[in-house]
Amino acid sequence: MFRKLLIANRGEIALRVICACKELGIRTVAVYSEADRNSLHVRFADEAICIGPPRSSDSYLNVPAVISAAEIADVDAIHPGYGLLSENANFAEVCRASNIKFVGPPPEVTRLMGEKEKARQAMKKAKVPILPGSDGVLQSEGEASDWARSIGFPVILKASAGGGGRGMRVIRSEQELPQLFQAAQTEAANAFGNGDLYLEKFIERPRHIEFQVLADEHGNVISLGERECSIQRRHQKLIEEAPSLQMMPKLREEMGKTLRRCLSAIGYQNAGTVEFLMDEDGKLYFIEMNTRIQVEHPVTEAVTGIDLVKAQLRIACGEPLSAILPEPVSISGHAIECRINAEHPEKFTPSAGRITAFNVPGGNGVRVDTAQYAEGVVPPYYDSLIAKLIVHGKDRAEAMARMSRALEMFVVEGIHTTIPLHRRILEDAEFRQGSFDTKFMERFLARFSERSAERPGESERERREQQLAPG
Amino acid sequence: MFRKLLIANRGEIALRVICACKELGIRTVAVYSEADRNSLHVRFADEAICIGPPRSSDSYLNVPAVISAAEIADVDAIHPGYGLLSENANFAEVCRASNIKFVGPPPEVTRLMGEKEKARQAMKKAKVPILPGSDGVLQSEGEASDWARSIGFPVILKASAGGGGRGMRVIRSEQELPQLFQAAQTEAANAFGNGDLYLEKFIERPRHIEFQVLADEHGNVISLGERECSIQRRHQKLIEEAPSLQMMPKLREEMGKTLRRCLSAIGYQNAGTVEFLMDEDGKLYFIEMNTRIQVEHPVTEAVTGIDLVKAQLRIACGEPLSAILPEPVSISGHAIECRINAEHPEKFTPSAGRITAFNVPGGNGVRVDTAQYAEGVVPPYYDSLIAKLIVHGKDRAEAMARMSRALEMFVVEGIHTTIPLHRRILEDAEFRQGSFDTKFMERFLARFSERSAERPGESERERREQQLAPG
Amino acid sequence: MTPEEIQELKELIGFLRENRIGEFEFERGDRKVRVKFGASDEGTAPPVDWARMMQAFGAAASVPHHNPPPARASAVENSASAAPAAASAAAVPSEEHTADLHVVKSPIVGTFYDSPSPGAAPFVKVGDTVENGQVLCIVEAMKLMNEIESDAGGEVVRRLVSSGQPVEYGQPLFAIRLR
Amino acid sequence: MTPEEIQELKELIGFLRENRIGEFEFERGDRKVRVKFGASDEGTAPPVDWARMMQAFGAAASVPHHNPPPARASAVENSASAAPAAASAAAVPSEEHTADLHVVKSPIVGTFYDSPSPGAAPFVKVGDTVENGQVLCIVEAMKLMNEIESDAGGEVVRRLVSSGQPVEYGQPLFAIRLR
Repeated sequence: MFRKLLIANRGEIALRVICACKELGIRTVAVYSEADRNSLHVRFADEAICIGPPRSSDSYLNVPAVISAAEIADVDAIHPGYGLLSENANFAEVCRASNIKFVGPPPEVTRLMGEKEKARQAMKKAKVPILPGSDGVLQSEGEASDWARSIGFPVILKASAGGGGRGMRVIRSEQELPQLFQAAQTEAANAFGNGDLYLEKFIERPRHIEFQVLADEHGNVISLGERECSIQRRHQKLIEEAPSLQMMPKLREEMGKTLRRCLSAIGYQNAGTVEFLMDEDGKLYFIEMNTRIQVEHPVTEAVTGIDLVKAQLRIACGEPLSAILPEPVSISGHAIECRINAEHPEKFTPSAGRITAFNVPGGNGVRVDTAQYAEGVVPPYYDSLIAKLIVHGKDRAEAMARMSRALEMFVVEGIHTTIPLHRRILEDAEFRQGSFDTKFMERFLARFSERSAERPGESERERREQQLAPG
Repeated sequence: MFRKLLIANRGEIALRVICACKELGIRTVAVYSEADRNSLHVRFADEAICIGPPRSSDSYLNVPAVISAAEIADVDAIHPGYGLLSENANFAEVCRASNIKFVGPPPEVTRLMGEKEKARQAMKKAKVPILPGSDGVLQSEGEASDWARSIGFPVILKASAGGGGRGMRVIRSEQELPQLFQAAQTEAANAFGNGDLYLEKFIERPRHIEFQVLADEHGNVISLGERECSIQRRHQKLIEEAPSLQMMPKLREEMGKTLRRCLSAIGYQNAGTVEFLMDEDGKLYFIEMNTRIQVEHPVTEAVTGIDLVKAQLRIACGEPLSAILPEPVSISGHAIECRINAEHPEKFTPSAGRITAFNVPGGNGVRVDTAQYAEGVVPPYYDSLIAKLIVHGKDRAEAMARMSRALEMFVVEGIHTTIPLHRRILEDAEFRQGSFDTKFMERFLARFSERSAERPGESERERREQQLAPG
Repeated sequence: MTPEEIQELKELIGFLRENRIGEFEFERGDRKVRVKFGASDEGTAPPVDWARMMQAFGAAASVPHHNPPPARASAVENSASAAPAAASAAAVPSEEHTADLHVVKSPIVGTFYDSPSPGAAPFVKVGDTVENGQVLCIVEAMKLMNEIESDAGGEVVRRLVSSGQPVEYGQPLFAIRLR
Repeated sequence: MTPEEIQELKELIGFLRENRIGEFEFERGDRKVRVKFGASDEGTAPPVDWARMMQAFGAAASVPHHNPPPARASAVENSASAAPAAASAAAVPSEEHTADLHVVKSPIVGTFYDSPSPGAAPFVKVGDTVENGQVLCIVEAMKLMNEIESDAGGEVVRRLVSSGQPVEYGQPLFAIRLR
């Protein structure tokens, strides 16, 4: 096992890696910006090195500073966490050149997966289903019609140069096509000076489903099942679950085999997440791969009993999967994670500042991953995630009940958090029923503003309750 | 399910019951003494009623006050927690008379199990192994010899009137018996004015092993396996584990069947714990039964995935075990619990006072049950348990590593706690090896004072470290 | 607050006023002082009414354990019907001069009744003069009617709970102006 | 508040008034003071002597981010060999008059060298007078030798790290008495 490891990250994930290292007997080196001097990752690491001023670009994203810290601390390995340098292939290359083990896939694989179209083609080649669409620009309405027929309606036309919805048209039948093609082309030409269009399968109510994989350095790959991440706002996940209610054991097993074959062929190593859209019929379409540990990895840990960060470290040390996971993987119970952000629960404005009271929930089936504490400070320079609240229950009903009571017992004062938002989502009938999709939050927030308009006192009372709550 | 329940307890177990109730949708009523006005069980219950001044005898043990609170709050049921009124059969009877469901066995069963000799005979009748011994007072040296031969050496002679070791003799062979019998008789007569002796099997290095059982109100009983509770100081458990390294699956299964038969015959209901001594050959001998939830129930919850307090409530509502535990019980991984007491870690003197910083560990596989918080007060009136730290890992090695890092990350300032003691126990070779017995703490503390004498600076440094640790 | 603290506070406030401080906060450990003066009064400073100020500061201090912790307030709010009105402590007449008021508290948990039987005249009414040891009310607990006697003599100036209402241990029942 | 504290406070407020401060906050450890003066009392505003004020209040405030949190102290203690001596900030000569001392800090993480090559004479010695922009030392990072220039002119009164020692970002390297 590594003797000493540097964590090139901050916040809860830095502390998460420190916990894993402590359990494996690895000495830890934290790096920190001047804004994080009193952070818990600095507090609990064996050593800590200040690498720059508060701004990420001058500290956590400053490759020479991080590498230099690794060199003066004389570490064997660097764990990049998520975000920051975790998917930066150049950083992984510098680590390699500096003879420091980067805990993650080789830079070549990270680079491949970072180029979306190349990644799509690599997946397609390995028979992983991708969202069907035209091969590049449509030359004519007739070609659009051919593609649409082969893919099946509905399809969506998109402007090659586009964005922001302009030049986009959903086409639900053959008859609509000629007219909508013309309209989209004209709109695209007007908006972007370029009328080029392409076409893709359109999913009305997609779910975001992702598979957690582990790959050792000997060509062995295993899938640890899926996570349901459809509860998002502006592509930011808010709540994640495992398993997905929509996933049949047969499909899970098939996908496991497919991913195993595909990632083995690509030469994938370490932990990774393969993201899919699921259509209304339960079919999956590859979107992209994240070549790092994810924020939401604890829900998979809860239902499989596997410590993913420890697995990452053991893989990076060269251990084979057969040693790390001697027993067959099985999914037991249901887990839910709520991301507690330092944000206003209705306006979503970031809420940096000093935390005056911080009381985390505990008890049966409750896990909290956080680097915050009473009198801790949420600096304005970084992302707003301050804690992850994860619950595990024998089924989704128990997990939801547990999450509700844990949210109720999670007291944060001094800043705004998304706790009240999560409490309302957990009470929402559509969420409870489980038949949601990535458009859920739009509908939920619309419902909420309607309700607030009807009962203007309520959100005020909730806000007051939150403020009143003592430590 | 119950509509509303009163928790006749305080501290972490009161909060534990509140959590279970919240998850089951039961409204909760806390009762509290004037010393506990700012306690978290008061904070998180739906209602709270002050029932008396700080002293337990005037508040938590005051049956009329508790019942009166239950009546004015109009509850369906009372959960007694552990300690306090939990094994008070009279209280259970008053509950019944007041038409309030007592969450526990019927008073008759509690009363039977409360009378140790009757309990022993009931168990013996049901073929549960009890510690073999003479039936009452030995009439002669010859009778002693007969009993000793039938039980097998070593045996121990004890003074019927005795205590404090006087009149006690361990006899390891037939030859020793005549001389030691005379010596014991003389000593007992001198010490107590009564030379009556009785004889029991002597276990040199006993382990304390207990079985968790659940019984519904329809005659069904199930055993959820054992807990290892040999790490005790003066009969106070400090660390508990599940499963026991000494328990073979075959014995566990046999004991499960025996207990099932026995407790069904007795008419046992709700959760209970059957305590045994285990001898060097792995044989078990019944000591006593606790007719309530135990402090250490979370280790069983961790390895079985069963929520014992929720099971208690469902049983008390009349649900059959088949509905509560639809799947076969299986033991997975290993769990350890450390009892964090507000005590000096070396002198064991109670340390009441205001907690100035309280940072609980989190992350994968860590559970904390506590009713304490930063700025909370540990009153001097009650027991010193302020938190239970429970970890779960895939095996004992992972659980120990996890416990060590969790203890390291558990920060309590303002009072003394047993955290430093637990850290040292976790580092102890005998503990790590797992081949200990109920005499472990004596040996450990002796080793520790020797080491301290050799390196006088060490405990000072540890103390200083504890004080330095920030929140 | 102790008399010394009050003296300190007087000096502090005088000093702050002299210097025309608008707001002042001081914190050390668990002690906090925050002072904010009212809208500018140019000119002469009228003497501070200390008694009034003490009341403002110290309603809490006089019966500290009857201030429910913040959360209890909401708990009670959520369950106004059945819970004993722990919050009713707030009903202690803070606007009156509390210095010579004695509060009779419930020695047991139960249900408060103001008269010996339904329809009967109440034991005491506001305005009555009562003796030490005189029965003021009944608190029923476990079907037993417990007569609650006054532990002071004086004029009943306030009854703090209504008949039939549940009361907890230590809950204020009557305010009596001592003779 | 203790009498000493009240005296201090009086002086502080006098000082704030003199300098026509509108609002003032100070915090150190568990002590906090916040003062906000009332609406403008006319008159001219003399310039604030901030340097004096900072000295009065804040040895800590002058290089606040070099105070390691308590835990770091022990972490460093546990790993004295390899960790950059974050605690060495404590070595800044607090007993001297720090007001006219300027601390040159490391702008990068790396290894400190006092001379251009092993065995060569150091760039500067204690007692030397240096110019703004003069090279003081080298910090090696990722095999690159980075010359660190003085950002002030004056006399070198202290070198705060030894050659070959790892340094972190912002770590004090030299104390210079300003001319």
